[in-house]
Amino acid sequence: MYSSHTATDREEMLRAIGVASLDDLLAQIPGDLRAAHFEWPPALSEPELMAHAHALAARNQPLACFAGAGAQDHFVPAAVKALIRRGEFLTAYTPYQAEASQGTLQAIYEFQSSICALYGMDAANASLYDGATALAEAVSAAARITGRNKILLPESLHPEWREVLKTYFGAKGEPVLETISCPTGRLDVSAMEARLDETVAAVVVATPNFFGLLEDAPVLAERAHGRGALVVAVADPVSLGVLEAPGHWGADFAVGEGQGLGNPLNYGGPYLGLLACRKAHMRHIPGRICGLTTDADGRRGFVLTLQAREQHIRRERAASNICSNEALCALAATIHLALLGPAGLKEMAELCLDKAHRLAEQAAAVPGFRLCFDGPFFNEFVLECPVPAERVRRALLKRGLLAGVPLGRYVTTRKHSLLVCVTEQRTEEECERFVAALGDFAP
Amino acid sequence: MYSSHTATDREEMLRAIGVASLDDLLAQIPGDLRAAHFEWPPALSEPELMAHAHALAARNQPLACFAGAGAQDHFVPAAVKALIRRGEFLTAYTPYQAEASQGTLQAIYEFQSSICALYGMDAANASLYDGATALAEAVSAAARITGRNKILLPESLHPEWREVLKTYFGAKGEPVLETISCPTGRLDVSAMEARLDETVAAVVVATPNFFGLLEDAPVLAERAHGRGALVVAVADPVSLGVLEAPGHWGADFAVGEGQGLGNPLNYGGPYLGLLACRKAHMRHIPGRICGLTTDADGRRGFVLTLQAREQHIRRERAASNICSNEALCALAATIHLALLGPAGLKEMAELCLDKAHRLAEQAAAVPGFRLCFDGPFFNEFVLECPVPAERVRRALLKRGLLAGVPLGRYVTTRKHSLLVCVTEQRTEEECERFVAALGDFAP
Amino acid sequence: MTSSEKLSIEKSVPGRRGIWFAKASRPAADWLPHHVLRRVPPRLPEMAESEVVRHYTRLSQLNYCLDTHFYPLGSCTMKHNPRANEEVAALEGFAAAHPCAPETAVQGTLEVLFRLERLLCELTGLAAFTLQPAAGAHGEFTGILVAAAFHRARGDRKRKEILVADSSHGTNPASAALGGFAVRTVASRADGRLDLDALRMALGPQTAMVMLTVPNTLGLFERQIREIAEATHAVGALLYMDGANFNALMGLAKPADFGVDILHLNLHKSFSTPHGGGGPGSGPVGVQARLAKFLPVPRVVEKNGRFKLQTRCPGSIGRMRSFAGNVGVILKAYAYLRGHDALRLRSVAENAILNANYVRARLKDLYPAAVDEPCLHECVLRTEPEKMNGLKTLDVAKRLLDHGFHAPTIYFPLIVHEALMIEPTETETRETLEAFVSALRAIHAEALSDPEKVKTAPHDLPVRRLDELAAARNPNVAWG
Amino acid sequence: MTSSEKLSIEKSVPGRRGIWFAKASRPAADWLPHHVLRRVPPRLPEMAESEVVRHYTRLSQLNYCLDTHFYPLGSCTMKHNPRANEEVAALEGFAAAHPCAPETAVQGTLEVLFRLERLLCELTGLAAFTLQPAAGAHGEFTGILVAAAFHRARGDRKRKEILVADSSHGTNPASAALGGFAVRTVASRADGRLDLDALRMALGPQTAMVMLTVPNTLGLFERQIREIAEATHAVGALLYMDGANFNALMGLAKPADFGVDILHLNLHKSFSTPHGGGGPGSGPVGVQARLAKFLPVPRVVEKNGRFKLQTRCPGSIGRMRSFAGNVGVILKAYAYLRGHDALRLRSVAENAILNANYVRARLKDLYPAAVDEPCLHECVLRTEPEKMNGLKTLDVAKRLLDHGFHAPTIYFPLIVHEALMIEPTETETRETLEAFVSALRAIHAEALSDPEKVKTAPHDLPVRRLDELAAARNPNVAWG
Ligand SMILES: Cc1ncc(COP(=O)(O)O)c(C=O)c1O
Ligand SMILES: Cc1ncc(COP(=O)(O)O)c(C=O)c1O
Repeated sequence: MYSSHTATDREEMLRAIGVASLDDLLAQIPGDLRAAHFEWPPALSEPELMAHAHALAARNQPLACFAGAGAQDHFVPAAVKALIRRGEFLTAYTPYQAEASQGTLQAIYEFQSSICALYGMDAANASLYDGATALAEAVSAAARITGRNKILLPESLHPEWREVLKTYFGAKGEPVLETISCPTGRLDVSAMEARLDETVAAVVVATPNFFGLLEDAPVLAERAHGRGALVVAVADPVSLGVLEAPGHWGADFAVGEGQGLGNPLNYGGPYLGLLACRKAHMRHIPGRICGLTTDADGRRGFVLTLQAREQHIRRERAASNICSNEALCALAATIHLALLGPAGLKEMAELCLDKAHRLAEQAAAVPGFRLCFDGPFFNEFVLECPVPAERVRRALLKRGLLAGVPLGRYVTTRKHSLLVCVTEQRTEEECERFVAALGDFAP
Repeated sequence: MYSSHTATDREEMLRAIGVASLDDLLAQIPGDLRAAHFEWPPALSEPELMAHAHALAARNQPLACFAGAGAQDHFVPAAVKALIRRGEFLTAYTPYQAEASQGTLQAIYEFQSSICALYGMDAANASLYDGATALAEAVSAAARITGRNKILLPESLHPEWREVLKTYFGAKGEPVLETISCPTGRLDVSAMEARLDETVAAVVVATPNFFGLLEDAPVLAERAHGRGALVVAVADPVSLGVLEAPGHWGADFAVGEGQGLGNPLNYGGPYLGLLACRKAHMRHIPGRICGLTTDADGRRGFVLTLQAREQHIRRERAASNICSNEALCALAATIHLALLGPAGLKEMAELCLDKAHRLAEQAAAVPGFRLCFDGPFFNEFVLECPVPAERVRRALLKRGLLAGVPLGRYVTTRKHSLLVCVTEQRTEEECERFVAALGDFAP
Repeated sequence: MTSSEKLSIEKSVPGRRGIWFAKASRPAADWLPHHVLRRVPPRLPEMAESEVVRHYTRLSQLNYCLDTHFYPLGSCTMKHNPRANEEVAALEGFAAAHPCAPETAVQGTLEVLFRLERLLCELTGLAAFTLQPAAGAHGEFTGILVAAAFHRARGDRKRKEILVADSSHGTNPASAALGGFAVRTVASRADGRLDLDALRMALGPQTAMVMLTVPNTLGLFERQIREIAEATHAVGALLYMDGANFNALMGLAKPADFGVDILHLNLHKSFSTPHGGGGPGSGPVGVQARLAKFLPVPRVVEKNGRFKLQTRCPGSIGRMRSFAGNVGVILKAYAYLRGHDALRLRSVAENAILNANYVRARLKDLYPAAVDEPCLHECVLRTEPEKMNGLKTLDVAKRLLDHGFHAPTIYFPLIVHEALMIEPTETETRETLEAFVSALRAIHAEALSDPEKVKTAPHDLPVRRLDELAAARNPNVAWG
Repeated sequence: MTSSEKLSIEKSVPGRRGIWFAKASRPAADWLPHHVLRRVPPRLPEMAESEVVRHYTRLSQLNYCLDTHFYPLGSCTMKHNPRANEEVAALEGFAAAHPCAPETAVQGTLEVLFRLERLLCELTGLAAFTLQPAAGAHGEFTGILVAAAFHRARGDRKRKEILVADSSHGTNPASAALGGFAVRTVASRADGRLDLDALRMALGPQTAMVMLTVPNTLGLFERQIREIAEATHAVGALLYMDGANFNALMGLAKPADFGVDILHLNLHKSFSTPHGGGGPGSGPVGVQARLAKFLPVPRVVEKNGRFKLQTRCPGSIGRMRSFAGNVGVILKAYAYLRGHDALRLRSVAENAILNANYVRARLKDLYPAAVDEPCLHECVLRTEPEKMNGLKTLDVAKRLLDHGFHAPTIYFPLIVHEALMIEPTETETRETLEAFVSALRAIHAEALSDPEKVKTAPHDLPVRRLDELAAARNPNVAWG
């Protein structure tokens, strides 16, 4: 039972309030606005509920996951799960009363610091909804900062993220989004330069990009800066265990999907929007930010800060409308990064890289299959299949493998392309099964 | 990594200790007693370990459990699991420093109180290893208290518990165990009276007994007392939601297997030995006992008490050798009982009772099957099968049902008897499947 | 027993490790060109697992939380988070599902999404729901884009304005602005309700939507909501209901009956999913039938007992985020709702209302109510500095922490001076409420007898009052 | 932030419920005769789930624990409990297995039992292990019954005596007595080791077994263990090793090589399973080949990759408890061991020894070591009341709590006056040890500057010193 009142409680409380019945308290809701009837299933007791939930969960097929495309099957250490489910973290609200929330606040500070360290940036916020909305916020900040109105989006950006940006800015009509096509799977420097003019607020550079490929980021950044545009990097935080940090190759903002840091796949959410930037832009980013300060006795403490950017102070003039964010997912990432340290993160990233490259080699060696694109990649690659990728996926599903994401889902001309992702979780045996299953399609 | 020292740590610490190498610290272990080689598998990283564990766990077959015999598949509420895994409970030691352990101590006090309430007794300890060893301890206390040397054990007691008592007292040769046969499945009053003499320290009365049947406990207790013997009750705590408490029908000691209160089956352990008694016997029971007291400021607090009974004070003259017990399982039971309250426990017990009786009726209606014994029972019953019970179990296993425990395992003459248990967890559908499967054996 | 804790990075010792992995067969340099490789490793803490566990366990203990403290935060509905919900959401079958898995492989999850949408439709009377929004504000933004699409679809491009109440939550105007709308604020009357005349004045052909919070942030029902809806519809605008306070209406009323066109709910409030120190949340949006086609993609649909995700929905505003929503949160809300029947649902609202009125009745002599009439799920009281030695709401709030209670929401809604906004929720017992009342009464007495004590509170927490100005002036937001 | 908490029963309100079930089709009275039904319901608390969660969460916060505090309890090996272990043991496949399930249905669990036995054999050099004992003392009792069975099997019925060291843990003599043996205590020498001459004097045809703790409770290795074994075996007795301190030998030495016949290990100490506030534990017993047949039933056996439980084992002492053992604990120890290779195992012992010696070296000027030589996994120091204004070990221990450390084990082993028995374990960092050292040094200084402060400690805990005498004099052990 979730409500705790007994009939006696209710009576005595009504008496203390000085009304005869609960209806007296409801008087302000006009009678004709009350609902007489709800079509509702019988209440399940907790044992029944758990049985029901188990039955539903069992209708999901357990699969060895070779799918990525913005959500990756990374290992979540037991300590992460154990710590984030502590009631003191799980059931606290946003730390409005700082003195009673130092635990949450310090953890946010550590989160911001870890994200800055990863991305090579100076400031980060306490999290946003997910990678896609984080990109929308960053792009929007870039437009505000530069006073310019155009955003260049490479085709090599996750197509659904581009869709989210379209949704976010479509109604308002600004900033204007311009897509640069990437026939080689990567953003071509001259193709970008051709679009760079003084109306461009920012260029988005995703690396690894949607196809898993690494962009020529330093050059792209240099050229964009040359025309006064800001550079918004999109980067998988796990990849930064081996890849150069956006802050080090010249990005002004960096965003990413943080799910892979300690958060399960959960069919798409809750995930973790990461956003970091250079110091100069700190007052333009959205969302909660935790800052270090001192208390009345001079002791160190933490508070939510720079609130003048936020909706509860600035209302329609706020930097964003965000209020609740993904704090607990951010905490999971913080704890995971503390467990990993630089060496663990590198080890994890190297495993992803290594396993992906080995599988790519083996898969491309199966007659009829080849890699779609040239160029360095991290742990995702596009496999060109001799048959529609959807068929390959279906066949592998029967063997307990989620083979990847068919790109026909996003681009009608890419029906034979399969986006494959390999994380540290995939075993030798699973990879072998994958390759063996491809053999069935060899001509 | 579980050890935290780096190479630098080790060097600097050795320097602080004033030795040149770790070997200097090991000098006291003669070189020829050191082991040069261990045949050991490679270390598994946490992801590999979890994969290994998942693979092993998957080799256990998921089954709808109709087996009891001292371990029952009761529902464990989510709140119980969430609370007992809190580090503050999970990773604390026995509360030797009371001031730093008030949480554990108060929880033990609440446990003792709840167990007393359930069994209708005045005192209880902080838990023993399991029901069987709790019985051994109670019987042993009874012998000490009465100065008598014989224990009467009905055949209707769990045969494995009887075996444990034999092991416990066999080497020492006392107290002497005498088994009373129970051809009707219940302890016959006159059969007991026939054995009652002035050497009998205690009569054990299990109700519900091993066959699920309820004994004529008040009468048995009255007769035993009449001859100066103590009565040690064995009772499933869940059954006490509907059945009269041992303390109310005259038992002097009550023991039970507490697993069903918030603890999973775990293939047999850790379980929870319950032991409660009347006030007069409090100083004779083994194990930790928590008592209420006050601190230097007169505030209420809790301590381990009556320690003069225990091994660390009394050594070879202690009431028992027990030291570590089953504290966390006791905490699970405490929390579960707080969630249940008297009404919830009754509801749960009534469900067990009701479902068991319905299944018994239906099973006994299948041609060839019948109930082995007459008489009232709680949630276990013995089903007499037209074929060896082992065959019935094997057939139902194929349908995902653990049909029960074939009694041939314990008594060679009972090869056709199947001990069936039904808890609140078994669904209508599972019971129907059970009955339908029996149909295959109808002549 | 803990009072402060070093930063993780301050505990870092080079070479320590909390987790390790099997070695890769080849190092990164074997697979990638040198110039893409990271030169300087990120400055992350190096700690053993034991230290990480101890660090975050101790940090957690520096928090108040619902599991330890009454948390009467107005507008936040900090109700008990049933533990079964957590277990449901953590089931491996749900947690391991990849969002791009084919529908055949995730029927269990899709069924939950579908069923929860239907339950929310029934609860609100609306025709269709999307579970995609990640929080309340995200839901508002979604609703605003739906409204924009609706008007656009009718070729009506002049509706550039959204009206919000002056008592509204800050996310309402912020979301409207994000959608490209001009925001116009409509005043409330002295009785805390929207001024219908003022609204009528403000409404016009430029009005795209009116955003109303029901019950509003004073815990009061907009009695004239039918009239508001009519006036709004009369000018061709839509009526949006901020349903973050839905706890007060659960099982009692269906907003569709009020004339509401679009609404969002906060699963992390009214539907018992935990707040996690700031999230994740989930802010489903429901709409009347004529607006359903504008809802974001993907949409969950059912056909012959099989569930599918539809991504090609003509008219849809598009994607609001990646994938289908905060499924982990959605599962918890679904579990919560299935633990209720219609009667229990209604008692959620009833007991929430009872509790708020109880607190109000027991305190209003010392802390007058902003509006003197029974409230619904929360009450807004005021601190009167002139009767409390000049002490303000902030002081009372901080002192409450010493008394073992989380403070209520303060200084909101903006239209109430020195507001103390108290939402007890239905899961608190009378004993807790009474203890809270006693604490607030005791603080009132302390204000007279020992104002300094109150002014300098908190005293018994890990830190004393923190310097927020200094934090904002010289922001230190990362260890660098 | 919590300082005390009412009892659950004091929070009880009639009619409240924390969990409910579907209704039974018929009430109990329909199935059972009236006289067996319970008349008075048990006096259990009636609380909502929210209250239960809050109650036990708050209670938990009144505890020190390993996850928050350094816990240098000598003889208890409070090492970090890796969280992966917990996850392994909680896997549904393991947790849901019924102990009477047929072996075909529980191959996974049986394989773990089998493999852990093999690993323990390799670690100790012994031939066979039983995992049945529920704790260390239970293991001792098992070993003693094995010894009794061994002598009995040879027709040797005169061995009525077991010899234990005066420094032994109380469970040793208690277990021996439980097995029906007379207990004779053998003195230790000034260097903390068993007096071999005294042992020789005590040994005789009446000796069934010698029980030795290795390393002993002073943290010292019995250098003459080979001689002890020889002398013991020479009179036909067996040598038992209390292996609760096995952490010091992990991966370093195999007790079988010492001449040990029977030994128990404490999984809840050396093998990192958590202590749970007092249990559950697990105390596997290993024996030399000639004793294997006496081990309790059931035994796990393997044949062609299939695992079985054997219950009919001629010679076995029988059953020590119901079912196969504390499987939930066993799983955690198995997980722990599989995280190590031989090198890592050895570093467990090495770092444990390093840490103990570090503490010893840094403190022995103020708290002299009971024996002045390097120790193994723990060190026993002494408080010198005469140099500390008369303050005793108890005072120092209580004051340590104020300094944020759990106290060491005190007044044990019994042969050391004012003993402070410190076992840091290998999972503590140097920084933690150093902080602990500083605290003990500071207390020494406080003893001189402000003895009253130390004598009346603790001051900063939920309660001050508790009256143990009153508790024992008028026991109140249940709310009644
Ligand atoms: C009335 C009201 N509307 C909207 C919101 C915004 O919801 P969220 O924080 O989930 O974005 C809140 C939450 O604080 C609220 O109280
Ligand atoms: C040396 C020694 N032997 C035996 C034991 C008894 O172990 P248990 O508490 O598991 O029964 C202990 C535990 O305290 C011990 O330290």
